[in-house]
Amino acid sequence: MLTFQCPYCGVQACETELAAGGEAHLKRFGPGSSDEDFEGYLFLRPNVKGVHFERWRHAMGCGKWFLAARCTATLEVFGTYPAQTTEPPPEIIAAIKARRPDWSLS
Amino acid sequence: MSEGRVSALGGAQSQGLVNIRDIGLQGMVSLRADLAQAAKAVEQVTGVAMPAMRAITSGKACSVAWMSPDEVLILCDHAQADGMVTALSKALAGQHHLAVNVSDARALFGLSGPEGALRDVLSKITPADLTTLAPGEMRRTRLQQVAAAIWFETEAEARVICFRSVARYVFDLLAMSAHTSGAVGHH
Amino acid sequence: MSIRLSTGGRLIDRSRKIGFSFNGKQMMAHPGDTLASALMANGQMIMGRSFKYHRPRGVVASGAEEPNALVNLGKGKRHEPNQRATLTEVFDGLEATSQNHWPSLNWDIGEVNALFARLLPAGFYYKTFIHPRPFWKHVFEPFIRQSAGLGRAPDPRHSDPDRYEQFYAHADLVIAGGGIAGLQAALAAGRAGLKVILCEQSAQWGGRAPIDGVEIDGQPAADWVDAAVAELAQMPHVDLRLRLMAAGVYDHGYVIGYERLGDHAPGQDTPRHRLWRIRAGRIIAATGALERPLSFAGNDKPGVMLASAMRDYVVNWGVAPGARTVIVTNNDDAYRTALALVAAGLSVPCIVDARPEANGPLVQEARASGLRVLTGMGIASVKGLRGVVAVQLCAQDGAGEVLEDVVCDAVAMSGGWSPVVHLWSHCGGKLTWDAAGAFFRPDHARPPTDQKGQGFVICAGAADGALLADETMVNAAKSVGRVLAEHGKSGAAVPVAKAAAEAPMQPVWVMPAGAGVKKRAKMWLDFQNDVKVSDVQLAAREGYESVEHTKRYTTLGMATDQGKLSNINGLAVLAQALDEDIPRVGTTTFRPPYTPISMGAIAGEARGEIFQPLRRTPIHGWHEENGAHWEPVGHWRRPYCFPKKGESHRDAVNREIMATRNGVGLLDASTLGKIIVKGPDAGRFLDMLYTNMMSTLAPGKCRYGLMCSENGFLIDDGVVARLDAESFLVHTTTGGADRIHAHMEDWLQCEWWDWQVYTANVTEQWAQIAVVGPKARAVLEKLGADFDISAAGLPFMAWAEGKIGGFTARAFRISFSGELSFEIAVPAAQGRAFWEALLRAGVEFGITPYGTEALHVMRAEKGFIMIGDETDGTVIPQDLGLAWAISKKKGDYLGKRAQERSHMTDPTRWKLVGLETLDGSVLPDGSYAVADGVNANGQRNTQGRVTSTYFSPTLGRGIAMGLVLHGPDRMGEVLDFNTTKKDAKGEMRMIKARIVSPVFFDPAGEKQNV
Amino acid sequence: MRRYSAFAIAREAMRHHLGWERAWKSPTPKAQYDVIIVGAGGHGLATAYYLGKNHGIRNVAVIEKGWLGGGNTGRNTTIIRSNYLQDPSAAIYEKARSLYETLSQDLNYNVMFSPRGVMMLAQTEHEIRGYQRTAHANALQGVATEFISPRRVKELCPIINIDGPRYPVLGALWQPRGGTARHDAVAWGYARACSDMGMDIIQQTEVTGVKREGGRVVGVETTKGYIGCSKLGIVVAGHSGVMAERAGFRLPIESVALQALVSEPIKPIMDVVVMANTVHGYMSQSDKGEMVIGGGADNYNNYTQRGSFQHVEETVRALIETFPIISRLKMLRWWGGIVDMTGDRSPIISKTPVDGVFVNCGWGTGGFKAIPGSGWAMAELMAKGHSPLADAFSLGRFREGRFIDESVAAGVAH
Ligand SMILES: Cc1cc2nc3c(=O)[nH]c(=O)nc-3n(C[C@H](O)[C@H](O)[C@H](O)COP(=O)(O)OP(=O)(O)OC[C@H]3O[C@@H](n4cnc5c(N)ncnc54)[C@H](O)[C@@H]3O)c2cc1C
Ligand SMILES: NC(=O)c1ccc[n+]([C@@H]2O[C@H](COP(=O)([O-])OP(=O)(O)OC[C@H]3O[C@@H](n4cnc5c(N)ncnc54)[C@H](O)[C@@H]3O)[C@@H](O)[C@H]2O)c1
Ligand SMILES: Cc1cc2nc3c(=O)[nH]c(=O)nc-3n(C[C@H](O)[C@H](O)[C@H](O)COP(=O)(O)O)c2cc1C
Ligand SMILES: [Zn+2]
Repeated sequence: MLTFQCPYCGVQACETELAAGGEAHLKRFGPGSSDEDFEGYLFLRPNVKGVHFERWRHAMGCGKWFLAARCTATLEVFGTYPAQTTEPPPEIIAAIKARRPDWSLS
Repeated sequence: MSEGRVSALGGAQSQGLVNIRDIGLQGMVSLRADLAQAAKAVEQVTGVAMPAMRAITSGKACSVAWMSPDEVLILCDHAQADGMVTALSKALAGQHHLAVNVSDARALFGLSGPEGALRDVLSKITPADLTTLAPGEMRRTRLQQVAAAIWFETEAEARVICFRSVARYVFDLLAMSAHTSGAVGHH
Repeated sequence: MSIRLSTGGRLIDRSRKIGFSFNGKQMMAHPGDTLASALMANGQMIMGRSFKYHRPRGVVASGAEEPNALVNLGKGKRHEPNQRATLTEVFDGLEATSQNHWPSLNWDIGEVNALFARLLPAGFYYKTFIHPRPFWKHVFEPFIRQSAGLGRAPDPRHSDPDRYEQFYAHADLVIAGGGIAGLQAALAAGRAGLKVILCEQSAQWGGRAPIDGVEIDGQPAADWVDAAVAELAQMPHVDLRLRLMAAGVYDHGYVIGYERLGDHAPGQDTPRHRLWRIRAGRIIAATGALERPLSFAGNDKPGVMLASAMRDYVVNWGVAPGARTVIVTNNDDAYRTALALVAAGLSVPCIVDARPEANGPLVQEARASGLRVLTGMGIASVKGLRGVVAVQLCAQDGAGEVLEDVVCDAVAMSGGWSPVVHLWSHCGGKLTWDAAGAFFRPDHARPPTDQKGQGFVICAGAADGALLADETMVNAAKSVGRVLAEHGKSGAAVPVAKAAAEAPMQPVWVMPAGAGVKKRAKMWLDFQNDVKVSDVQLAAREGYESVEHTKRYTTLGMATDQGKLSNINGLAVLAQALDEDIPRVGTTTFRPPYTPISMGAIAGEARGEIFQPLRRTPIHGWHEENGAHWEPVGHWRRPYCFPKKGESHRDAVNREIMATRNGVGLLDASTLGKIIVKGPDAGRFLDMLYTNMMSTLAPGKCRYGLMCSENGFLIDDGVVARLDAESFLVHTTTGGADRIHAHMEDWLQCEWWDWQVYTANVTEQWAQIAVVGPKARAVLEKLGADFDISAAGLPFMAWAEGKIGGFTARAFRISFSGELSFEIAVPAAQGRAFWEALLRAGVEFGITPYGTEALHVMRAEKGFIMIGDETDGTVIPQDLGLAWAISKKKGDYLGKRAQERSHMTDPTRWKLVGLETLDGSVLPDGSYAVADGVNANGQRNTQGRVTSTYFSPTLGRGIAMGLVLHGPDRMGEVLDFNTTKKDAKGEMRMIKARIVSPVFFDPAGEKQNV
Repeated sequence: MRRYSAFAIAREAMRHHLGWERAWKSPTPKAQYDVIIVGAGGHGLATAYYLGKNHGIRNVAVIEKGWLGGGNTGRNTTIIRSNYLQDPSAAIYEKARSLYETLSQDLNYNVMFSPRGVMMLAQTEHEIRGYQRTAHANALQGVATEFISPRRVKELCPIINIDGPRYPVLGALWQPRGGTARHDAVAWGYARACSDMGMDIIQQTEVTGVKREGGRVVGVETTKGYIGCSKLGIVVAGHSGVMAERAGFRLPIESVALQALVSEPIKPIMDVVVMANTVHGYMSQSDKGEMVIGGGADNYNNYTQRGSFQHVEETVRALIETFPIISRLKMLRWWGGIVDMTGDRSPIISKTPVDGVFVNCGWGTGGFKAIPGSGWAMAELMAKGHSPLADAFSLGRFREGRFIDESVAAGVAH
């Protein structure tokens, strides 16, 4: 039963107030992209057992999408941040490294 | 013509640990905009200062509730809502925004009773932490299976907004939670 | 025979009597009794039958760990099986019956299973019943099923008459367990100002200490407990709850609690159970420890009981299972039972202690009071059929040669204690083996971790392995101190608890140690599931070596007590059989709930009317009053048709269609999604969302559009109206309103966040009513509109706003039926009034409300697709002849790239066509067009399928749409469609249908464009 | 290996059961195998079994990081049916179902296949149409199903409330020879048969790396050292993503928790398996008497074998609505498993970008029923490079857009 702090409205939201949205920071490939890139964008997932960047929507709340860094093996949450980013911000990376010294952004 | 205007439950009431009533027609305008930029216009039209995050502030005729970083909900007289939309659009001319009358899309309930009972009854159906919810703050959350917003007007009076189509569900949920033999005594 | 003692019983009120019945026999109890103590007081020692061998069983424990004394409780609608007698508080009029036997508790045919016990070792069913094949389903399985299963279910004709509810709470600290450890932790945390919930599963505070003669701060434990509870009750930020069990611990500090409000007080109209959903900062599990049985031959006989339980019955309820009790133990604590029995005037012929020596203070006290203490000894067997008549003693380290028979009618056994680590373990807390105490206790270095990666469950007191009262208190102080430190607070002075010191225990896993195979086949580990020492050893022998394999092969620990008594003994036996260390063998997984909780509580209030939200349109009430036959559509309920008295649904639909086609019909279309999309980039955004071009739509006009997922499949369709230069009103399907709004916000917030677009879902702001048919305009004219609604002023695919009949309205000239049609939106608060105004105005035109089925048939007659019928998540617009709605000019839209993939451009994709049976009949729903031959897997080849099929009253015959291989190129061809019926020869019956245009009615659109 | 029979039990009973042999050996790994299968769940063990039985490949090791059968095979709700809509699905599930019919005899191990019948309730007009479509498809696929009336539903399962106020039962898709089997026994029976063929089942050994030379697999690193192989089958369900990464490629898979629960055992009240997809719940009664109930899946990535409460809540609500009788039963135990969900919710049985490495995964919430058929197809694919049952389930379909989407008719896939 996860909780996340919504970075938009500050509420510590219960999982039941949120909707999960899969992996974060996917780069969209549209017309003109190769079959490989398109398949990768739409389907292929690292599905890591460990640090995972993902999307959540505060659906039963402010309605905003936000991103989270979470460990899929322990369910620890390293931090949440706005969806309007193309990569994890430095403070999130630092928070992860503080807890998982061996981890690096691949 | 206001002929045949009815609120979702036509003023239904229920008595129990707390009393629950359909407040009736309530004007509501949803405004989406850059709130900082829109603050002046909002104050000018509603007479209420732009609320801070999660706050609901009230003036003489209106209340303004913070809904999200780019949305407020203005509560006003039902008959005034359309005028409010026009006034906002005028005041915000040139600024990207969306003002729309949503009065009839919602239902508004009033809950009155002892403070502890109010919080207990609501806590049977919402995961939000009501212990810390003070008057002046609005919490958007869920009431069991549907979305809703809750706030306390005073310690003895709470408000619940939900969508019109599920008004009956929310009313029934509240009424059952307020059943006199279901006191909790937690808050 | 068990008896009520003339003195003692701290929990019962001897001044009052209440009546209850067991198997129809009237009995008396005192308030404060549990069903178990009350039955014993009435001389009823046998309370149930075991699962596999149907052995007669008495109560062995006094709490949640009880495996034997399970009864059916209540009758009729309120019947409940498998209720633990030890947890059931007796109330006046309680009715209980015993279970899992036939014909009676005392004489059970199933007992013959026990005679064949040797043929029924662990896992025997995997090795037999293999031949002949049909016998498994028809003979063996029904037999096994009948003899398994314990209690009987309630009467299926009734639903549960009780009420249930949930409660969400938030606390800094949840403390599970109201023994001295839990109380002390609560005091410390409460005094420090933390928000605390202290819950105790039973009906009284104090746990074991008041029974065990513990002193705290110089006063009897019971007094200290009373004072502690009184102080806590004064603290507003501490919530004290009896009868509330912490059932499970979940990630991020979530606790599920199970509060029993009505079980002990039926008739008070309270909710029966309340499910607590608590978000806790920290959880202290002060859940105590459970005593373990000893494994000796005949240890399952009625009258053999845990030593602590026997003490509980004597001290708490003033009942004793027998007059002469032999104590058998491997530790000092059981001596307390001996002393308590003696103090109650009962006889203890001897204490059999498996340890070579026993000299602790309690032992000395026992000796001093004249009790016979035999060390290095064990029980070789228990004699007696339906109870205990004697025990045979032997040397613990021998093979079981009988040294002496001791006449007795009860046995109190103690194999040591195991901390209750369930709550620690539910979320992954790890355990460590404590060799001195021979138990697993929490490994503090590996706690379950929360959202911050911090340990969030802390065991306190006996649950942390601090069994002796003085240690318990010190441990509890330390445990709560860790929580307080996190809040920057420190604990208060630690109360000093005093109890008699104890000499070390000595693990005894099998008694006697050298018992032969025959004896081991009579030593029960899991009482309820009839798992014996020999079964675990068999599992090990056969290679089911993992403790998890052993569990599943033997069913050890899988009964309703979840192995609270048996797990540690079982895995110790397994470790011995494998010649492994116990910690290497490890435990099975602890899973919630701690003890079973009712399904009713889990579902909470969600039953009957509020099982799910039922969404109602503003006109719902009218439909209800006018006899609508409903159809669920998502959480909405829409009228399927409005049958008149005596009219079939089919006839009603046909009537509604004909009335609409020939006159005017009325449809409540309020459920259609309505989303405003506004901003400088709104057009650009809609161009990405729809396959066709929306930015070019002129204000005042409407356009039909298709939306695809990024994966290319059609997900929604609907009409877009341009409101003004910057604003569009998007109509979606009923199911699409929330989904498509979320889809828009997703793309706007997460991909195109620099685009200036706002959306608002205004679906429920408007009641929308379709006025449809050749006389539609006449009805509106009758009502009176203050804007031009003429064919020229408001042409097909335009919209306008103004007043109609005095109602503020928007009128959209769109048609899903092929008729002249106005979809009119008015504010929801006036929806019903407007609907009724239309009905009044339409009387002279024969206006007829119609439902979803008429809507579907009419759209099919026109060849319009329906999301969910023509589409199913695998269909792309190109399949549906909708290429005209796919812009070739746009460089991009959601789904465009996906539609370029090889399979999506494959010319052999099935395409939409109309279908007409040769005989005019209606094709079956979902029928397939067969093709010649079979595929590589032997399946009949196909070349198409029916997507929608109806009887058209307009045309007087069946019409259908379908997807067919090269369909549009095969007009006029006849295909065979399958049915699920067989002909006389046993062959699948086929129906012939011709491929035709999907537009069956008014192909030129003459009726709608007027 | 000595055979199991009633006679064998009687014989051993005379000896107090001291004479039973091990069901499977506990070997030390050899240096090199023809085939290594990673994962001793049902699918991995069945693959090994049919490699030996159908293709004579017996120099095989099955490597398991925990205890065999301890993954999803040991924690599923045991529903077996083949009333699938799409041809490739119906083919492989029906193959599996028909193999289940004789599996106890084939393996000489009673897996308690119980063809008691599976019904999927139709509670909306839309569901009726969906199931009628499936019935028509099944008729052509050789799968015996039938669309039945509410009255027949009530006859087959009297405890259903067919007049539920909210979603009355409008009919059902009925597969009379669907049913259940004893899940653990399926794994154990295959393991015993594999061991008997001389294959090595190596438990408590994790495969930690895949060694490749020139784009081809040559062996695996394990927690017990390096082991060579010519072909590698990755059959690790919820851990497919993790193993794929070790083998150097990505899969269209996400791992999520799926939950299940059992009630306390009661006397038989239900002889069939019922799935109610509109309200999201399904239930059957085990031979021991528990009501076996499937909960929903989380929709976020999770490797903990624990799930979230609301899914169980939703399921139990749904089932009380459908079977009011269970309101007063108690939940005994509740657990989770990590299931592997693909982009189209259908499985993958395929070659991979690495030569000699094959993958079988993506069974998600519904692969127990497929075990024999999947093992059959995977063995054929690994032995011959091609299998008609597996062809449609290749990885290439995601690139081509050739999805096998079952959710279109039924919604769920258990
Ligand atoms: C709650 C639940 C209910 C379900 N209900 C049904 C149902 O009713 N009907 C149905 O048909 N299906 C059902 N399923 C799905 C079904 O259980 C699975 O699809 C099926 O069991 C998968 O089998 P498997 O052999 O592929 O995987 P598993 O049984 O999970 O086996 C995979 C094995 O691989 C091992 N492994 C992983 N990584 C490594 C490594 N690196 N090295 C060595 N070994 C490794 C694991 O330990 C595991 O033992 C359900 C699943 C769950 C969780
Ligand atoms: N001498 C021995 O060998 C020995 C052994 C064990 C215990 N003890 C005695 O036991 C006492 C230990 O005190 P303690 O407070 O640690 O334990 P306790 O057993 O006295 O109290 C634990 C309490 O927790 C409750 N509980 C258990 N699980 C629960 C749950 N999930 N939810 C709610 N309540 C739950 C129990 O009903 C009980 O009242 C001391 O008096 C000690 O002397 C002695
Ligand atoms: C079909 C089925 C029936 C089960 N019946 C029982 C049961 O009667 N008693 C029990 O304790 N557990 C039962 N379980 C649950 C298992 O004990 C166990 O929780 C599950 O296999 C998951 O393993 P884990 O909890 O060890 O992780 C059953 C599981 C399944 C799949
Ligand atoms: Zn938020």
